[in-house]
Amino acid sequence: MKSEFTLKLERCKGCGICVAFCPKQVLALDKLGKVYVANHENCIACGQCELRCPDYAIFMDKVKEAAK
Amino acid sequence: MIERSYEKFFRQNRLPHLWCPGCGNGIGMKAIVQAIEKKSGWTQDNTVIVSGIGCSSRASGYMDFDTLHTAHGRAIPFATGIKLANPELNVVVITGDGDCTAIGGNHFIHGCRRNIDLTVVLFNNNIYGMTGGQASPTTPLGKKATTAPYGSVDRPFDACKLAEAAGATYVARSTAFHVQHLTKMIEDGMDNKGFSFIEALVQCPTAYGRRNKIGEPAKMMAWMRDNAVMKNAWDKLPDEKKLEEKFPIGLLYKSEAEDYDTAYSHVIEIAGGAAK
Amino acid sequence: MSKAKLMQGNGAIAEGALAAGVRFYGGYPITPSTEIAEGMAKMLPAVGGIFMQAEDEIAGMGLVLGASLAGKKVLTASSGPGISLKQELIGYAAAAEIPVVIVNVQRVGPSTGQPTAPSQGDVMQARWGTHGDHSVIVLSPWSVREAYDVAVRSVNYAERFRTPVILLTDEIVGHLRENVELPEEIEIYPRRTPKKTRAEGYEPYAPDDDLVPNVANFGEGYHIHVTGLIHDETGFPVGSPKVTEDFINRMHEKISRAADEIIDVKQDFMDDAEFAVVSFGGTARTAYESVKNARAKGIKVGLIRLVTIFPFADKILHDLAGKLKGIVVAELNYGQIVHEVRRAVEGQCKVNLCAKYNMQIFEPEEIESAIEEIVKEVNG
Amino acid sequence: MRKQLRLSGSGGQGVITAAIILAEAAVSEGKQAVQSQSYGPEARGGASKSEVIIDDEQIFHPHVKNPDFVLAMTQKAADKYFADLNPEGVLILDDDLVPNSPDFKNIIRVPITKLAVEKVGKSLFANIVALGVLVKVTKLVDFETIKKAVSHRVPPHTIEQNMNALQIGFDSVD
Repeated sequence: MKSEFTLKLERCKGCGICVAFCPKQVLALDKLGKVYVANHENCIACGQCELRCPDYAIFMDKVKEAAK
Repeated sequence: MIERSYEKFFRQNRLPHLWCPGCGNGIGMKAIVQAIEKKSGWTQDNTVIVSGIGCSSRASGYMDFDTLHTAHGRAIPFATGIKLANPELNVVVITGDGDCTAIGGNHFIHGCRRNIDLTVVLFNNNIYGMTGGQASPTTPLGKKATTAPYGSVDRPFDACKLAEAAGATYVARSTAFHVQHLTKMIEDGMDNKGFSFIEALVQCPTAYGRRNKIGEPAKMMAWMRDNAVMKNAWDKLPDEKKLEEKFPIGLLYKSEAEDYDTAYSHVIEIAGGAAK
Repeated sequence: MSKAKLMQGNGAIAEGALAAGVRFYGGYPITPSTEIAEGMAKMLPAVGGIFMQAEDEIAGMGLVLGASLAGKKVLTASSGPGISLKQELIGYAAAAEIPVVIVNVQRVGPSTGQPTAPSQGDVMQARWGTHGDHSVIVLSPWSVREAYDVAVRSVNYAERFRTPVILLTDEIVGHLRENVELPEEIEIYPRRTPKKTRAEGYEPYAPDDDLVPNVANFGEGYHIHVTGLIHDETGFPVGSPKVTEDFINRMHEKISRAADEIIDVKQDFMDDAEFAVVSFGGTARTAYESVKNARAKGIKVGLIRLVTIFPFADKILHDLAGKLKGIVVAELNYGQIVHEVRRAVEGQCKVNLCAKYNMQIFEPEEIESAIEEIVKEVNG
Repeated sequence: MRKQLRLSGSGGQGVITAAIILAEAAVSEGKQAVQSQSYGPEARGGASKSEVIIDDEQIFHPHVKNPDFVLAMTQKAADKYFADLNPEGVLILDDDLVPNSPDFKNIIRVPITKLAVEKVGKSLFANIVALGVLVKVTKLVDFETIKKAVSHRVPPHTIEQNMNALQIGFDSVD
């Protein structure tokens, strides 16, 4: 994994912005409309999701491969 | 996870904020605190956030500074009073399109004229969001609002051109899609000693997008991505290509002029009050 | 050589405000108040203060409220049309408890009315001009010297009670020049300061023992939030019935509790009076002559002069009315204070209105006739 | 000793300034004085009137009822304001600007504006010439006092001309 996600779900309003702007379809909304990491292995750690989250609910930290 | 450093600028006990799912105001607010974070000398103790009334203006309540949620349209006069009374303070105004260009339009142009050292960030969502979608002075022609059910026939303002013409010394525009760019525009505005105006286009999916069938928040942001043209490219664009919904973003105007505090300090000197 | 000098009422207000510590003025020029702005424009920078001519009356209020929050003592002045525009932010000052003094040099209204002619037609506007159940203190001087004193008191009350104070004068006093000797020393009420640190759980809108909050100035590290929305002690808006009711109660009680101290009613020739004239501001000067003239004719009449108009002197008038046969209320309007007087008197004696609203001030004979009239009506 | 004066004319003739200076002079001599004014709906142009009451005792009602002295610098002002003059009072008229004397016993005609133009150089000084006349006629303040009061009010570089204007006015009546 290149990334580690932290989700503050109490802040997530399920707007779908992070899902839409993820270039690798890593994220999705669950049945309750909250974000979850659906395809973590595809993540390229670009950070577009965190960048545009209007609710400060999703945080992406890059992970060095060596640290695994 | 490492806690994001800008989180300290939020009143944590007041989050999550009240803005609708997908509202661009949250992005704009984060851009402001990230810009403040980059400014050396700007602290939570010497920075005041002033807002008017409307969705945008709720931002002040979430930000951990001295904050002032004023009356509709009046943020700039209040901010001016604060700045003049204590020039040591950094004063940021958060306003909306109705707040700034309709009911507060006169204060806006006179703030520009006087070149008061304020950083004014306009969250422009083209609509009165808080009250359910009435037309604002930046609602585009033909777009629908509850008070323009057949489409708006009122010609919209270009708030940046207005600011420039009125005497602002720093004028920039960005969007909720271009987050880093927006942050940079705000940051540069904070560097300008004078009236700095930054228009941030933000999406209002609830009261504007839905009524005008633009669709999801992300689609509104994609529209920003597809229609915003960086100023340099815009200037090279032939007129026939400046079509439809295209608009320039970036630093649109900058000039040098004495700010009001400095100008008035000369008055105090002449009047003999400098030592007092 | 006398120490007295000729001074205009508007000038005395500017001087008094300056002496009381005002260091910021924001406003828009309007007849007949403009001399106050002009005086401040000249005097403030000379003491390191700031004068700004606003783009409109609303901005004038916004400027002074911002400056007040940043720690300055502030003043703005206007007249009828301008005061109407300022009402929005007078309400804000009441709700957010921001010290501010607003001078209204009354002229004939409604609307543009008669710009240079005297009137006292804004009395009820001063009390209830802005929307909602707001608090306010209203003071009205009758002379140039008293205009100075009332300006000092207005600034002190604004600071002490953290409330808008309306200095309600009129064109008569505002433009009158007369000899005054200004006091060498005055009492000044300082800006209230927080009694707790942030770490100790400081809440900007937590009331002190006198029900007035010690709101910190901006820039002192308290990170306070100020809003015109109904808020709790933290300063943040709350949509609760109880918080709303408590807030409105406290806003009124902080003033009503100190009412005896704030209320200033002057009495002349009242010791053996059977009748009285109630008046205020410039009209009271004429009423004084009328009362003297009526006394010379053998009528036992006195003058009750309201320096404090609001909070209204309910108790004083109620008690006096118990000993009186009749009251004439002389006011330069269609009849405003008369209703307050009747309310306070509660039918204990007859209350007649002596009104005038034709651009002219009263002549002593007019109020004298009203006195003679009420004597006839009561005594037959 | 209450004395009531009314100075009247049209906007720009300086009657209000003259009244203020007269009141200032009285105050500096330890007397009580009130000065009030009225003009048309706007602050400039139109009719202009200023009143001064001087007394040893405190003055309450600030308006002049039956003036002891009226200065009229226009025909219109003269016609309007002589009516309530104290019958023993004095009506002072600008000789050229008020061609028709109202029907009143004590009238003093002085070519005030003409004196200002011809002897001081500008009609601007007419109000100070008038002040000189008033001081002489009313005997309310000392001539030295009025000189001081005028020099406090006017721009420093015009003091000489103003002193001249005062003297000309003062000397123009017996």
